[in-house]
Amino acid sequence: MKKALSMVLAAAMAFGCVACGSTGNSKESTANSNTIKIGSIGPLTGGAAIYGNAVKNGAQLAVDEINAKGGLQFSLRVEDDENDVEKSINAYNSLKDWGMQVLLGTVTTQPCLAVAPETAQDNIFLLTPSASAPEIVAEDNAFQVCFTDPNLGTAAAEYIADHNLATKIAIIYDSSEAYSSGVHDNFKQAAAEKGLEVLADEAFTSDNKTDFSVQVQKAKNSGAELVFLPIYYNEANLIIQEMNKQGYDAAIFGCDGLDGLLTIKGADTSLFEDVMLLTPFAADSSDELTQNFVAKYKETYGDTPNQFAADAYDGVYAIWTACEQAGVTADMDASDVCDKLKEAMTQITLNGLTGEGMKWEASGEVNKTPKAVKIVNGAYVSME
Amino acid sequence: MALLEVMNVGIAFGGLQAVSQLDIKLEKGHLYGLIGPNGAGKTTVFNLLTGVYRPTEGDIILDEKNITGKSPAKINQAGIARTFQNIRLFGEMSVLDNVKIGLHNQIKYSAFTGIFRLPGFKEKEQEMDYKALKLLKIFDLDTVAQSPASSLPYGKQRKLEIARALATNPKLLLLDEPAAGMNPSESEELMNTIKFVQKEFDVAILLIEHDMNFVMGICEHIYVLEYGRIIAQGNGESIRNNPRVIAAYLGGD
Amino acid sequence: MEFLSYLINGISLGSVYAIIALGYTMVYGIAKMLNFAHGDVIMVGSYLVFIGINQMGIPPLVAIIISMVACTLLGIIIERFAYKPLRGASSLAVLITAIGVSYLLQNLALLFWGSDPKSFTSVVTIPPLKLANGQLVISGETIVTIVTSTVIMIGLMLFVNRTKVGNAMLAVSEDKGAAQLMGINVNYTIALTFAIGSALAAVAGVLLCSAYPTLQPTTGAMPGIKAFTAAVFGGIGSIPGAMLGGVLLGIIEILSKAYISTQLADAIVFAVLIVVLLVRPTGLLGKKINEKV
Amino acid sequence: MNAIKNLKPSTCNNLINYGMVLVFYIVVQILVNAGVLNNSMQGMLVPICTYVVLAVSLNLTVGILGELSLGHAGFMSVGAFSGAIFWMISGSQMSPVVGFTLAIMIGGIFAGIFGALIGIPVLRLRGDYLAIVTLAFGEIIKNLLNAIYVGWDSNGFHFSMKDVSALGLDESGEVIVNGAIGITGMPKASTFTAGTILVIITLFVILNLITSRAGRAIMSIRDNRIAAEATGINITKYKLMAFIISASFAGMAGVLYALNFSTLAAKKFDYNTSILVLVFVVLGGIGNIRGSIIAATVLYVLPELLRELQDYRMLIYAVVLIAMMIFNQSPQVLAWRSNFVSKISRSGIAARFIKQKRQSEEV
Repeated sequence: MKKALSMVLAAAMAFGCVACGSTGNSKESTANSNTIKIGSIGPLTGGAAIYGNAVKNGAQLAVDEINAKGGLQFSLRVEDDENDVEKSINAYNSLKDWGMQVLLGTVTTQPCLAVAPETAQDNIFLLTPSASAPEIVAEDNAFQVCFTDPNLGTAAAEYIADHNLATKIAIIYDSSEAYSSGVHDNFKQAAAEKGLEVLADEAFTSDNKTDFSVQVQKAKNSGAELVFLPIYYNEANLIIQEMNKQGYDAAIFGCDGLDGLLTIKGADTSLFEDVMLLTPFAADSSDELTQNFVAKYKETYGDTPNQFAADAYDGVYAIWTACEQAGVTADMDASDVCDKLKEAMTQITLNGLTGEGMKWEASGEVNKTPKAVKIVNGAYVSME
Repeated sequence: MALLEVMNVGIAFGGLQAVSQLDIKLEKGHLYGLIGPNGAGKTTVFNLLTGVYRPTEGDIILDEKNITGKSPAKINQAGIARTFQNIRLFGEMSVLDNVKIGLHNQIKYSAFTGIFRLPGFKEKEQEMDYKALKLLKIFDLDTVAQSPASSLPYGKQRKLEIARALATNPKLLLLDEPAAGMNPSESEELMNTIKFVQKEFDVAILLIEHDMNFVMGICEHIYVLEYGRIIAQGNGESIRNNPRVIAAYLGGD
Repeated sequence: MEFLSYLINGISLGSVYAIIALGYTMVYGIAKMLNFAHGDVIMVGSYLVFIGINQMGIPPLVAIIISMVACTLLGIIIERFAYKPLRGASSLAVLITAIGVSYLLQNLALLFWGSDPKSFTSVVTIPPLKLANGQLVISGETIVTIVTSTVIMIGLMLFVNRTKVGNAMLAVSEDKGAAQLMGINVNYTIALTFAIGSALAAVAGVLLCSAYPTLQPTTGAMPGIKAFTAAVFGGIGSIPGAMLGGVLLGIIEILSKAYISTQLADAIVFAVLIVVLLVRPTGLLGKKINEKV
Repeated sequence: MNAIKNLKPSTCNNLINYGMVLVFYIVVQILVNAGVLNNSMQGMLVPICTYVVLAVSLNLTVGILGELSLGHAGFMSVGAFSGAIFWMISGSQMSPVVGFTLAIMIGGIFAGIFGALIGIPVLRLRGDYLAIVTLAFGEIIKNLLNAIYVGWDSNGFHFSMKDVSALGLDESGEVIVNGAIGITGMPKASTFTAGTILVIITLFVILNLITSRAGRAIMSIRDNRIAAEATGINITKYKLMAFIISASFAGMAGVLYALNFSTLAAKKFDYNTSILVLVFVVLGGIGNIRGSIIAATVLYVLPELLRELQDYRMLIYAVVLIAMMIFNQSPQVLAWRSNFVSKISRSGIAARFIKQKRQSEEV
């Protein structure tokens, strides 16, 4: 028995070694001279895995569609970074070894802040689907598909003020998340300018994001009429349930991070009625592009896509459009591709899932306006 | 003035009075025995003398200095070294290093000197090695100086403990059952070694031992402990014939 | 009134910690190992209940029982293949292996069930208790969690102290070798401990996810650490200590969130733990260890 | 004379450790210059140095002092942040060598101070209780760093626990640490050469410590605390010494790590990182410094090599980790292994081989 056990273990170790050994082989087999290699980096495991996997799936759908068209061919490789700076740099280096010509990523903000300077140094084109800090696009090789945090925060405050949704406001945000605290800071500033009163400003951290009883109670006691949630939908779900439990009936306003609420498996969506959010993408939007995408996504991955998947899908199409525009071919090296793409990016217009007629500034920011939607009968309804 | 004076020392654990009214007087350079039936509190006396336990009453004076309530390390530095009933060696370290730890407070250099190998390091280390090996030789352990302490046979481990204790240059050496688990010939040999050590190092020795031949064989003065009290003291002959001692050992009253 | 309300929230959170800590302390008390994978067994148990109720439409109670059985089996399998070979090795080796098991369970869950968070539907149907004109609300989940953890605590204490098997466990925890000599099957006893601990994990998982209805492969990690802290707080190995530690930890966490800072709540909780251990080095109800010299 | 001869094995052992590091360094340099080493490997060089320093320094606490610490990442983060803040303010304007060296020293000193602050009260706890306190300490540090805002302007430092606007910086001011987002836009400074030098310094200090008077005192506490006390060892002093040295090297490793990336956030320094380093120490062999070096290198590279497995990567890593623990630590497997080895050596070919070897040695 002891021997048998040891053999099993030895076999497991051997498998590990074989796995290592296989690295070299498959690298060569993926090398194909007439495809452009798009690398992507995001958390595929760990606490933030949902975002990385959505990007992976969304991007893969777009790549498959483009490849089916004939013409310019893409091959996509997504590496895991566990939402960690160090692993993200490792993933980036690994993609460089693979021969990556364009980087679609990284998915999360913190790693992207570290990877972006590397790409600038290597002159590799970077288009992040979802990392939203403005510092990411500081260099001219970097572009974003999503909104930047200041944009969203300001837009949210203005929308609330201009449409007289409320004047007494409570904020609950994730202070350990760059996206959330970025939107929060800008919202607060804009709210002050617009004469909105922030009565409660409560933070939580990524280590302590299951119990929201205190934050909700403080918001409730402050008498705020509207709770602003610049956070992701999973925590929002918990907060909304807690509000319901405490019988706190305030309006809820969020940003694109809330998109996905309706897709949470097992959630009681009746609680999400009247939640308002600023989002560029709505999975049940009626336009043909979105419906096609959602149907395909569901068919392939058995899931409703969220905004990350949509951003990634648009990202791949943006790269494709820019490549066509600039006449990029697969035999160019990454640096040449980058030079061509960064010029072409500012010239293209993209009708994507996350915006009609998207254009990019030379600064790297995308020019699109967030749409305000409200959840009515379990579906998004445009507010204006 | 005696080397060690224990005056009216007692200790209670919760409600249990383990040792009480302990009076012991040890003179420089002599050999003493501490005997008594199992559970009489002999090891507790050692623990009191070496600071493992803090006495709840009384005073312990070593060489005119009051050491009552001092930490074990301080008491060792003041001049009391001991061995343990259940051997406590530094098992993963070599035999030589065990003794060198005993020399820790005898030959000193700073950690800084050690890390950067400053002048003095080499001489001090060599001095330590020399002294340690000399000690090991007395106990016939110099041939195994580099082996891990835990690999030694039982008898040698006991000897190594004594060597380590001696290395701290004590005025008083406490030996807790040094001959436990030894056969008569080993026991005999150890007896001779202890006598030799006592003369060579001019150290007072107090030992706990169950082997009466051993105790009677080397101890000049014997204390008998029962229920945490000294019930008799004197030379071997007087103890052997003391009716209270006989009663204590035979269990009669 | 506000304070009372926070206090109730604290007890509610604390009772969830307590029920996880009971499993921790049980395994530590008997097998003398820190089972860092306990939080992940909780996660697996919760997924099983979620799938049972939401995807297969099984009645909640049946789903919970199935999940308990499955977790028990899982606990036995983990013990058999990962921990038992290391019996006799250093406790650190076992600790690292437990961490390996924790990674393994998380990544298996990721593969099987995906990374998207599930919203757990509370299995509790008891209506919330409203006091003082509805200003104080005690949720049904809180009531059920407190009652369940108290029942489990008492049950475990009776089991360990009053039954033959329980006494065998105590014997094993004191001295494995001696227990073996007394005719106790040590391997069986330790496996049984894991079985019980894992069954408790399934219950804890259901209650955790009913109170805080979200479910991801990493759901068990942080509550696991907190519950471990709670168990140490109360004196690890002590069954009532785990309960006390859990509840106190929950109260401290909520009160520091409410009156000091929501961001620094964890820091405060851990700081209190350090202070408690400095004053009472073996936790609130832990046994004092006297080394024999 | 005899004594000096006897000392040799440990000196020899130490030389092997340094040699191993130097050979690795030289081989890597040759490969880099020949253009053979891929980006992925090159990118891992500085982190490998970081983790080697971390593992070796943690081994001082766990293996040599014999106390379990689960908060090593906490000391690492103290060093990382203090070094990086210095680097942001003035270090990067100095000459690279001076600025970097100062940053490393500052990181080491601050981490050492924290080591003393935490060590003085808690080192009287033992075993699992000490472990949980170090874990708690690591979490506290992370939590505080997550909520701290640091700015710098003509008036000097500004701190806040609230947000950036509470810093009240004047026009010349810049935000250095922005709460949970941490430090961004940092000029990178760490190189493999610097990392290797730090590894060698760490080895030098820790190996020399172990083979000196103080090191023996530390090990005696591990082997038998009560006997050490009875032999006159000042337990508190030497426990604290080991703990502080361990912490300050963790701090230096933190600086090396921080300056290898352009951003630095507190999130990285959670108990997972502490445990990762502990895994290196345990798998390399508790108290075995060379084992720590090798385990840190191999286990750091392993998950990167497993990238090819995509979704199964971390799963396989977990299985390999468990398997390696059992293979290296299980009493039964160890017995089976030694049995197996002796069986082989008893079999004909091996026996002949050994005989031949012996003969050739005799000649």
